[in-house]
Amino acid sequence: MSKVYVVGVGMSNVGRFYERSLRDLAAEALFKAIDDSGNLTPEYVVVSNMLSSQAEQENLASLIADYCGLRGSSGFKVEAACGSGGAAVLVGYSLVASGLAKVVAVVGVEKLSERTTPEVARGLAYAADADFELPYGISFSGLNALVMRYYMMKYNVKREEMSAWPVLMHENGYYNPYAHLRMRITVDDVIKSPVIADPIRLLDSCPISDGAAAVILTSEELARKYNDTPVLIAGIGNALDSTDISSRYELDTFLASKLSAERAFKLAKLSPKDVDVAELHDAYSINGVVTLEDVGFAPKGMGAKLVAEGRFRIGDKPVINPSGGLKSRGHPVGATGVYQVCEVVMQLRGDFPGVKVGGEVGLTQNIGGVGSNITTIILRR
Amino acid sequence: MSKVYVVGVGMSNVGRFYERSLRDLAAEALFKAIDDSGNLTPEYVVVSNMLSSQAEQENLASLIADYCGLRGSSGFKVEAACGSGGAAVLVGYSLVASGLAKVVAVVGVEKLSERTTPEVARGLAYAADADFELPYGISFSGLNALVMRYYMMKYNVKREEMSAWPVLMHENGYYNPYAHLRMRITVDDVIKSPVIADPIRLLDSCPISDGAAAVILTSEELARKYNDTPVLIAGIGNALDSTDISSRYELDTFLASKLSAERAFKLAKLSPKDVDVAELHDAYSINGVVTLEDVGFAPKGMGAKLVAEGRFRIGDKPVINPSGGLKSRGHPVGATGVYQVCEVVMQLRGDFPGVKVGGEVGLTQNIGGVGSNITTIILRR
Amino acid sequence: MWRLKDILLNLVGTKCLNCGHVFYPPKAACPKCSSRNVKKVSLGTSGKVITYTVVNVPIEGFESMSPLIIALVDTGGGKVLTQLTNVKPDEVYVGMEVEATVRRSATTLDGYVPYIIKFKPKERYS
Amino acid sequence: MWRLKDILLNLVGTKCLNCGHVFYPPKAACPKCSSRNVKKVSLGTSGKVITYTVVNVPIEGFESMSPLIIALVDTGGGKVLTQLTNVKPDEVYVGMEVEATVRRSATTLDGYVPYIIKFKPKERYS
Ligand SMILES: [Zn+2]
Ligand SMILES: [Zn+2]
Repeated sequence: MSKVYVVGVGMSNVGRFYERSLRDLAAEALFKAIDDSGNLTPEYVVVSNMLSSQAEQENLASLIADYCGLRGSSGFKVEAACGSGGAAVLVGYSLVASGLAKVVAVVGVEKLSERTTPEVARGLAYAADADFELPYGISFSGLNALVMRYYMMKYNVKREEMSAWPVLMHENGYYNPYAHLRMRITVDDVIKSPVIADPIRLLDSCPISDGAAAVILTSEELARKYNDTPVLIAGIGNALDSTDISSRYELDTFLASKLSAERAFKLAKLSPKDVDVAELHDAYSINGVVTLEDVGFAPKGMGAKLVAEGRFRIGDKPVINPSGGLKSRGHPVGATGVYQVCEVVMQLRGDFPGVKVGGEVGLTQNIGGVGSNITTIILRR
Repeated sequence: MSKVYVVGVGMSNVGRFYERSLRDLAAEALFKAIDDSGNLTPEYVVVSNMLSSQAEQENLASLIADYCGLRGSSGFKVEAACGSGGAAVLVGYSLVASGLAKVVAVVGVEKLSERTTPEVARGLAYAADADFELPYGISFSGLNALVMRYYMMKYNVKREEMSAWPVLMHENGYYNPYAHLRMRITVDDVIKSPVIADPIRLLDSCPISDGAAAVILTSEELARKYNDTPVLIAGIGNALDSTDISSRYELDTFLASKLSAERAFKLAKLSPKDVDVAELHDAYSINGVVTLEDVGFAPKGMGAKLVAEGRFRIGDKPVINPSGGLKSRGHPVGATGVYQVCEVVMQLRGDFPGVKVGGEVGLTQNIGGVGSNITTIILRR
Repeated sequence: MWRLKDILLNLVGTKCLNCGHVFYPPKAACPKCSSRNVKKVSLGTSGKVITYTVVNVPIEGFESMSPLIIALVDTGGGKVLTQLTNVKPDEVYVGMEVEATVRRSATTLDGYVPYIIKFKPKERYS
Repeated sequence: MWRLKDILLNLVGTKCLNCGHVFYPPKAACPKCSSRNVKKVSLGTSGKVITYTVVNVPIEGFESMSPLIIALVDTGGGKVLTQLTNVKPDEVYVGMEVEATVRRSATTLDGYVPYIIKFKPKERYS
């Protein structure tokens, strides 16, 4: 298979930007990524987004490409709920690896701040089963809460241990200038924060954010020619599980996390112990903990306990979520997977402007639904 | 570039199926395609759809794959408004050509019959510019009507000449057992039908339909092994134009139709004169006529006149829309581009159950928006 | 929604005739063995709570029903995502025995009021 | 929608400072030459109808304003998709001179009433 490199990254700040439009955020990220690549011109613009339908806008590839002076290029949107960004990078990878394109831009963007919280909560539930789950009024937080209670009971994990995750995230995100929530918190803050969907508390939950991120992907030939710091996509894999939670085999593990990671590691000829830095998808503390185990960084049932014991912070291998993760960097839904790739690429290049890890091998994992669509990407300097 | 073959096709009937669900229609098409392929198991399920958000369902790849017994496979949704199907086939092509997958299913599906006509009309307008066009209340018919009036004035095309398109479509679709509207019509019927958006009349317009279609794509090695009648994807190309109509350079031509066709022909090392059969995207008579010209089957301004003179029907080269096109087969929005590929593959194999063309080379063109996202595919026996 | 009435009101799942696996919601093929040789089966009307949550921050349309108690109930036949009713949030526990009852859901965004199966605590002496 | 108020009410387009091309709606780079060296420009307040339609089948939310007359107007500066007002459907023609006026649009699905520029026939003697 032809090699594919990331040669440009660009991000907008993550936050709530009432005065900015979706196309405006996308342009900021795309222009930064093009500039970072040494001014390569994308032949394809692959857009990832989940909920622009709430603003009555589809057809985003055309909208964004033309807004950015790329009329006549090719493109389309890729959607996999909150996992849209990772899936779009996989599509970009395949466009370059197949030879269909030499230069591909993947642009993740989400803009929800014009909608109310119940509207956005209902929109996020479109990742669940509209026929068999939505009629029960279950929110996305609620679905993850079912997993969290089950996991904590099965492995006898204490509330204090679960709380170590968000504390570490905010410690990291405090130094990330792009992050949505830049403040330090304590275990006590987490335990005393309001209950959203028992046992999930406010400080177990990521904020829903606006934001855009973009990467420029290219072939080996152009990567070497135009760029001093190309980062190889060494492995990539995606896996699906049921949309509904009722028919899952296990509640304390994400089958799609395991399968997508195995596929990515196999392609990269690497294993979890080779990873120096990873960005995992912690929409809720429980997602971070479960996927830490499913990717292979912690034994089953030990994820939260190991974080509480001080593992996975700067100096350890791997370092998890030096960006602050979804919890602190924020969760611009359809853009999150692209943010993760930008962040890990910058870590491997050494120019991430927050907590710096360095290293040779990085990993990102982006989740759609309650583990129903997951993409894992392995990056190598 | 590795060769990619279509080795299985499957379609549901096109129509309004109040009693059937999106997943049910998708399963019918996917199972038929898998059976037709000689029972290959898809590693990827790429879904194309535009408006499932109106039924509050996203994350369709997970939903459909798991409903069809493919838990643990990979996938995501591809969206390019009404051009989603063609774009999804392009993505499926790149997954196989890159070596990421050996067997890919592309499943197009749309289910809108539970929504009212104004709701669906508003949804279709999400393909236009939500900030600068939607506030004016322009419908998708209205946008195409602006093009139709401009074209007819510029090239002095008579209402009678424009009406030859839908008459031919219904003549062809009458024999297509999958078609939504199976009745013959006359030029007089068209001219006397109600005005939807002047000058577009009811019988210039396609019906909005429910339906699902699927194709199985695979590599050369597997295609030869499992299938007696593989059809090669000889060329494929996509192009974007502005989402808005205001900033277009020309109103009487679709830049993206031209560019995507040029890209597909270049890859296939073929030209328009080589094409035996084509399925074009006639959401309105004017789209059929304009793209007939832009693809290279008719000189500019002559499309409608040539149809009125009797060109492009059975016996001619190329034959256009033996399925009946969007006008008669129907327009299951996000599935339409996949239907076109199924139909042309069956024409080249000789087993299409309606008007039979035969021949060596076929073409499909699928349009999103008012020519803002277009995919052209060239198929070869 | 009316399309789903029978399925939602009778708790119909699917049984794989190839490997015997039973699952809900119903699917056209078995997730375990991919067989299309499946049939609809009734999941039964009582079961035990496997896990649950109390949703304090409702999604659009469910504001007036908040807080919602949502549980995953194992009916023996299969697991079902459902709402619990006739019970207070702090009375629910994992392992609680519950039985099915028909209740109305929130009005859908297009104005339809679906009736669905919820579960209530099992009445032991009645 | 309020975010767009100034742009919609002042008919602001973009001019490319590299190649001179003017276009509407505004974009961050030039469609012709891809230059990001662009600036906002006012498109002017009068123009001519290039093409038009009368929409009899309205989209959701515009039922009460139906039939709508939609036109593409060339202001000299750029082309603008707009509604025509103060005119009957059968009085409109290609080449008609029109001028800008502020009117309300239909209530958006979230209850906001945007004011937008529409065009009316140019008054010659006033
Ligand atoms: Zn089975
Ligand atoms: Zn320019």
